[in-house]
Amino acid sequence: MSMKFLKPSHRLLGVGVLVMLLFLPLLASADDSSTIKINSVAIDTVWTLLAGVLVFFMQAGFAMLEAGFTRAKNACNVLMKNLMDFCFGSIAYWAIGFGIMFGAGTLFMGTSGFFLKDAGGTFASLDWTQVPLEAKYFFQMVFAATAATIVSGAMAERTRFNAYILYSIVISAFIYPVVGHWIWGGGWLAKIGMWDFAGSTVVHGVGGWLALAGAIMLGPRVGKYNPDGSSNAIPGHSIPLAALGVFILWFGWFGFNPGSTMAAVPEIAHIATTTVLAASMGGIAAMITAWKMFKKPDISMALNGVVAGLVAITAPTAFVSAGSAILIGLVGGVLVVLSVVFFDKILHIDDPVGAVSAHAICGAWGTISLGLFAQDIFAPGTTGNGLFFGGGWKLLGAQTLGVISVFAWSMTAGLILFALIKKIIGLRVSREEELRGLDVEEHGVESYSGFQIFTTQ
Amino acid sequence: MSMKFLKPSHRLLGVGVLVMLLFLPLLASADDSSTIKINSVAIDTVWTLLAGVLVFFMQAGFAMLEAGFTRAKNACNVLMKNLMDFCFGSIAYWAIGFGIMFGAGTLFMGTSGFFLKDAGGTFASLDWTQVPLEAKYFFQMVFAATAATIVSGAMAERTRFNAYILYSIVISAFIYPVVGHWIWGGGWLAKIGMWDFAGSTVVHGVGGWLALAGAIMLGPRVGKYNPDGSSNAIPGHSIPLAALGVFILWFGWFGFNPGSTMAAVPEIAHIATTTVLAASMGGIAAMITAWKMFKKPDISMALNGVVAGLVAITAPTAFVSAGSAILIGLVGGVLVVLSVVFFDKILHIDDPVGAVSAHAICGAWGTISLGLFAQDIFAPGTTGNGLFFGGGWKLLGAQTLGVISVFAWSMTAGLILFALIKKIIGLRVSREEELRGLDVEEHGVESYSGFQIFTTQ
Amino acid sequence: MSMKFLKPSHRLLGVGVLVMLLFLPLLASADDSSTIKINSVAIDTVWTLLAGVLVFFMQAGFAMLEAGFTRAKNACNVLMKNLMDFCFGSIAYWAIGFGIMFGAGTLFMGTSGFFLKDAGGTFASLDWTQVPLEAKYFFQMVFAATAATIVSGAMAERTRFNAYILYSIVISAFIYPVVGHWIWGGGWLAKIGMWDFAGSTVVHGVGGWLALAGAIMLGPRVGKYNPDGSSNAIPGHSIPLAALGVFILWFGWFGFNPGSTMAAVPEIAHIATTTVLAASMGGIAAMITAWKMFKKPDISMALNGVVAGLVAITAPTAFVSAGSAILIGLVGGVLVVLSVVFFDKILHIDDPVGAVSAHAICGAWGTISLGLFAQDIFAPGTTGNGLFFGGGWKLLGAQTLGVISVFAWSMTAGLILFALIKKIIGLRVSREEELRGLDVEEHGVESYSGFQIFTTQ
Amino acid sequence: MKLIIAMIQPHKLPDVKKALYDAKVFKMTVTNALGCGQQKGFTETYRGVIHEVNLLKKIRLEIAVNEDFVEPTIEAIIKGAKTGKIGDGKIFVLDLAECIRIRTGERGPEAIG
Amino acid sequence: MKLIIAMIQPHKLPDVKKALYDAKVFKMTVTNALGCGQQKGFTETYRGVIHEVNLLKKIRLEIAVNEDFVEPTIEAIIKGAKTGKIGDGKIFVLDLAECIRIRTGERGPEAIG
Amino acid sequence: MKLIIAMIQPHKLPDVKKALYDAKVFKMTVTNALGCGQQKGFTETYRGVIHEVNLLKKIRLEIAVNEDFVEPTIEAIIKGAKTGKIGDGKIFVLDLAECIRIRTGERGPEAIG
Ligand SMILES: Nc1ncnc2c1ncn2[C@@H]1O[C@H](COP(=O)(O)OP(=O)(O)O)[C@@H](O)[C@H]1O
Ligand SMILES: Nc1ncnc2c1ncn2[C@@H]1O[C@H](COP(=O)(O)OP(=O)(O)O)[C@@H](O)[C@H]1O
Ligand SMILES: Nc1ncnc2c1ncn2[C@@H]1O[C@H](COP(=O)(O)OP(=O)(O)O)[C@@H](O)[C@H]1O
Repeated sequence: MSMKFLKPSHRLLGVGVLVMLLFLPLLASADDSSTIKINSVAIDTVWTLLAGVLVFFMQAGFAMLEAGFTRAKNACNVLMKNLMDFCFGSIAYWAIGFGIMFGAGTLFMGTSGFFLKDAGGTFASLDWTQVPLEAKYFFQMVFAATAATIVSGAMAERTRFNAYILYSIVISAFIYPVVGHWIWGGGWLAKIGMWDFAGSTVVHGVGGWLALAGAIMLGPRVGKYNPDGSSNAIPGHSIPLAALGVFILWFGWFGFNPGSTMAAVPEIAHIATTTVLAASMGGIAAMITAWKMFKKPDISMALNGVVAGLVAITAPTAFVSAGSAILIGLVGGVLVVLSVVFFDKILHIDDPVGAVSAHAICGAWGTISLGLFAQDIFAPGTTGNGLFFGGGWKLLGAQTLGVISVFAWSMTAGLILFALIKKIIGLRVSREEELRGLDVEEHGVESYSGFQIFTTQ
Repeated sequence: MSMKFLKPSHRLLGVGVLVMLLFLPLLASADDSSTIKINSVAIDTVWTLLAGVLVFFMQAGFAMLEAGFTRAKNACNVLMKNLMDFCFGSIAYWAIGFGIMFGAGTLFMGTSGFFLKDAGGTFASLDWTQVPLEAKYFFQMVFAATAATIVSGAMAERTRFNAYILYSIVISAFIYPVVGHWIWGGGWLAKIGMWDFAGSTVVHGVGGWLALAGAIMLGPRVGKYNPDGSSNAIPGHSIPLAALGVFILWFGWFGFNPGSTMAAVPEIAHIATTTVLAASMGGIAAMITAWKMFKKPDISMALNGVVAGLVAITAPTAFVSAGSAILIGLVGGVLVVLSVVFFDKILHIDDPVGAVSAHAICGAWGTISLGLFAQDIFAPGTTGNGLFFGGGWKLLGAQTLGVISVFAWSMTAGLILFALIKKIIGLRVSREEELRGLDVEEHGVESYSGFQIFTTQ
Repeated sequence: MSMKFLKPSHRLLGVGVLVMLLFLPLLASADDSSTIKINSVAIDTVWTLLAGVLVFFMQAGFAMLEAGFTRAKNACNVLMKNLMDFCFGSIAYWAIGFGIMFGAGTLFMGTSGFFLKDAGGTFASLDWTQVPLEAKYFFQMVFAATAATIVSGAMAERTRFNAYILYSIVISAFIYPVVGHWIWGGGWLAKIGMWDFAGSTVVHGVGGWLALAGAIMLGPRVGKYNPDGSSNAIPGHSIPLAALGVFILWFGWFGFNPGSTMAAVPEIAHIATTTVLAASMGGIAAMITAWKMFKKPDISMALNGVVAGLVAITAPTAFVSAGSAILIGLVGGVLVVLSVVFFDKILHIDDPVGAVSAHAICGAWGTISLGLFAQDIFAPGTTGNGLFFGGGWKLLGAQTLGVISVFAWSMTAGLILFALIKKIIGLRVSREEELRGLDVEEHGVESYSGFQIFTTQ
Repeated sequence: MKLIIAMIQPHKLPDVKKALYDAKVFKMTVTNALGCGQQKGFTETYRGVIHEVNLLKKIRLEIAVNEDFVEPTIEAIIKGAKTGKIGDGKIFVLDLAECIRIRTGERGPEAIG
Repeated sequence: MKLIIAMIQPHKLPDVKKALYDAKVFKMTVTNALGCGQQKGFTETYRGVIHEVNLLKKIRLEIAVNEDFVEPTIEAIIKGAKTGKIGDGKIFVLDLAECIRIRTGERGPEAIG
Repeated sequence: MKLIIAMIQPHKLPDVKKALYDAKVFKMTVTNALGCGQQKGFTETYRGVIHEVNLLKKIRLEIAVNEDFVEPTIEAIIKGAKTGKIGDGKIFVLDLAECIRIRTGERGPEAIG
């Protein structure tokens, strides 16, 4: 508005020259070349930012999904956590995380570029895209926020609010960026040839394993397990909210995967296609698995299945065929159901929304599937072929090593972090507070004022 | 991330050349021309994909709208149907539908290009846009899913889940693509000069008429009609969800209509403008009509009116003036109210969300309005002028023929399909299941666990 | 679809030429230059439209936020108002408002360009962007609708529906565009050097002050204040809806601020960055302030804080550093909490959703902060430096004058308008209607049919 | 005067209301309740856990009637609610000491209807 | 001891509560109910169908009192709830055989207040 | 026969149910209620306004029992619900004139269990 910015092209050329140029192309070619370059940067920037905005909206998706899958008496609390981890995370990642992830440093972590200070070459690890530095920050920041927010679901309904805030800051500022550096910031895993296109491991693996560490340290919700070891269902209070959340996540994922090119290359069409096919197949496979196992097509499992398919295809999305994507999604969908049952009934780890299964387990699967299904033709000169396409075991080995290292790092860092918090400020609310609900106890509000809700579970 | 894709321009030129080129424009012109072309394709691809992503999000809109307009005891069921028709539809359309719609074949249907296999020229009907094939698939697939999902609203609260899954696959894989071929895939209706810019008939007509066929085959919900023929209101359980759904649909429609250019042409601004004006006027007209008829400004009718305006403008959006768009929306808004009342009170066809009125009736109106209001100046060399602008009856005739043929095809195919399903696996749940609600009976869950809800209707 | 539009580049060059051009660059340069220009316009148009679509979606955000923060018995009413002010507003702004805002005219208001009629040079005030006129209309129209819809929150739960419709039309058609003309349409405030990048004052100030005028004219809701002057809490009925609303608003704001370039310039990355940082800090600051003041981290205040941060950064977003943005958001977040308490407890003005505090107060702060924090380097040749960066008092003076003038205009116009409406058709529903709820009384529906809700407050 | 309290299946309310109307009982108060009885409850499976719902949704009717309406009311409820299956419900009858119509202040049997 | 049950209009609850407080009746239990009475019910129009809502939202009060509080309580309810229009509601009085305060185990009249 | 009505804290329901089961009382009806008693209510702060919630959420139990079950039922409720703090709740006992099982038409003491 009010003539704020002239296009760089106008600035360079001046309007007069611009008019001339329409008639005197040969003379104006130098300017043309500049404008071509400017156009190219502009497209990439628009793409990267809009994709980042879509990824930002996934925060709303996680918030709705997690709120819907928990009880009404804790809905505000989980919403507040989702909101606040983003608020703190975006600032922490700007101040510290981005530097650790992409700043020049060691093979283990970046040690420069805090507060986006670019001393020239500081962010060489991101030189492959021509968008402005702040576009890179914006896109990477919403990724970091995704990793952080995954944790809240697994720890829902019993974690103290101030403890949550604290650990979400540490995740965005340190734990996540370190892994990011290993794989995307030119660190040691990148060097040994591990690939993770949009973050099955970097984002979902880190978030998922930290969620597991948190759920273990917290223990199950009151009333979740019976003395005889059997498990009770604690149904979420609003499946429509949860379904909306998954639709929003899926929507945002079209920024997450295709946007990870950070450039408007034609390959984004292929990425969008593998993304949608894997997600769809994930939903179908999870529904059918649940139908077979529990006799009814469980909607919460179908929703998890879509997320599972999306998480799984995130690493290989650009490197595999549409057919492979469908297979990858299928395995993800089956896996998520089995994994939910396994963690709940066998390990007795209480994960209210299935975050560990959807993100950690399917993230691991997706990362490894890249080693199986990658085909050189989709991005020549990157991954090469995977095991199933004649590429041998090398890629698969690198992928597996990546999964294991990130598991080890995240679990270790997570367990230490949560143990420290437990010691210092306490991790879990009291039994009484838990029974009354965190909304009233921690925030002094009700989520649904005036509604008649049984809060007896 | 991690240097995954270089921009094609970089690939072609190499960074060294790029720098040179800033100083030596004349020598570098060959590369310049390539880059210009690359930029142009990049813009179109970004636009087409992002528009497709917006259209994808309409799935969430339909899910919320339909869930909100039905009872709490069936909310999960309708959400699950919306989710699953997309999951199955996206894969079915990839495997079969896209080939039938755009693959080379006869005037009636495409017979090649399954699984997106392009044997060279297979998809000549889409050569007018330069985006990659998979971008075309992605954009067209979300359209197919829209057509399929419309049906679920009219058949809500009484249809068996497995029956629904089955017919939704057939719609995405076959019934819809055939019509698509006729009008967009170079089929017989295109040949005789029928125009439907973004699918008033192709998408909404097909979806709406199939919804009608389904509602007829199912019969009304228990308690909908009294022995004396009078009709009972069965209010939806959450108007806020329904309103959110309509806002999401409207949001997505800005991908639906302007995106149908599949190219970043300046006309998208005009299309967005006619789209918004028709929708607004549709909402106003429906509200005022309802206000006059029922004494109160009914929100559910106003919401339907917005959808009606959007559906109506979908065919003519690129070919008519802003003023005409307002008129088209106005008629749509009035029509949808009258049509809802007509189907409910006169024909006794029970359509819980008004899908037939909004999509089939207003889709027909929109398609025909193109024959009245089209003006050559907006897209020279396409439709020519409509009846009101001196173009005579020819265009109107083609449009009307299109509407009638699609009605005939959809109704016939729909009735046969539903009859078959009824015979083989059964179309409708039992009276008992319907009274208890499909959530508990078909999925074994409650939508709002813990909430006190009267489920007596 | 169906070969509707060829890209302008194809039109100009013809396909044959295009092919040639790949081989004969030197000869084709004249065409190249055209295509470069076409590409540049295409990018800008795609960006402007998509940003506008994001801003459109903010309507859903406001609707959910306001519905969530009010009682269940008034939810439909507030949704209907949000829907209808957009419907009427988009048409009124097309017919009248855009001309008043950007049409050629006086320093006070535009007097030409109604119905988007461009008699050549009519919209010279928008010549700085090269996108088509209707793209300009579309983007500006969604802004006008935002200003209008802000008012509904402050007047919720007691305003007559027809009165609301009436005033929302006047706002979109006249009151808002006049201010827009002053600041963005080349009017007197622009001339004296006042800057407001994306509308802290133009949009949020106008909306917020009108909301204040409305809340004053209406008086508080029944039961809000006790005889002894103490104030009662009237909790909103659905915090999850409200939280969703804020996430949607935030999402849309990435169109609001960066999109205000109306051109795909690299600066959009900086704008997105300052936007996100200020919003995050606003949320944090409001939460901590509320925590200190009321002993609990109130979610409704945290949500308001995010909005406050966004409103505050809207004016200076392009002109300040990331660090300044954080400070601006911080002050906004503190301010909104103090302001809510001040209006409620001291002034006894009943604003159910905190619209006046978030939009008017933080809008004023944001506009003034530009005079403090602006730095010439971010947009050379525009604002110059603010007070804190050595620019002296001049800019701050212009900003302050702008804030005061817009306050004076909006309050005066608002009070007159509401007084007239009160006289002619009545502004407020009866006590009885208010107690029963506006949904049943004004619209004859329930928002949550079947749910058990206590409607005793 | 008696106060009749009946717990019935939610989806039987329309039938019970009809039977009561036929018996000329027009006034009643309805509340939502959860009931534990012989009925086992359906099983929900939520995320793979079988969820034995043993507090089942019930409708609770409260009907104040004069003595001569007691039996017809009981019969009407049985007529509308009975399927012969577990879960059909219970009827409780209490003595009603007094009844007052707020609008008129009338007391006793006249106030009931 | 008596158990007083009253069905009133929801929007009259604040007034009834106030009247009860003035009568020194501080304890009560409130439930949501739907009522069928002489009141016709408002008509909703939903999607063009007139929707006669004949189960109207009501508030149900339950107040246990000692004998000397019975009349003051009834009068207070009437005072707060009465408008003179159909729909004002009903009051039912039942004999209360026993009352126990869970916290202390006290029984009888002392346990009520 | 007696009808026992108890108002308890919502989060005590699981314990009360367990105690009743141990006392072989398997049938009951549960409703949501809001209660006013000695308990002050927690304070919510909503948007900076302290919000004294004086209608607190309660669970209302209704249990019809034969005479010999009255004391065991009361004791079980006390056992499950008592914490010794204000807000623990109340138990009311009413005479039950008749009880009918809808499914079988049985009446009186046999119909209760
Ligand atoms: N003794 C009782 N006290 C309170 N409520 C009861 C009692 N017996 C039954 N009910 C209520 O009646 C409902 C129906 O019970 P049901 O299982 O049909 O009983 P039955 O098996 O005796 O027919 C129960 O869900 C419960 O709400
Ligand atoms: N006989 C009754 N049994 C149970 N509830 C009743 C009875 N009569 C009235 N009610 C309750 O009281 C409410 C108010 O009834 P209302 O129509 O005002 O009665 P009246 O016309 O006798 O004043 C009803 O909605 C219903 O909930
Ligand atoms: N006299 C009464 N009449 C009706 N309900 C009562 C009465 N006394 C208590 N209650 C119910 O019991 C609940 C618990 O009351 P509480 O404050 O624990 O009582 P006390 O202080 O006597 O132990 C109250 O919230 C209310 O629902």
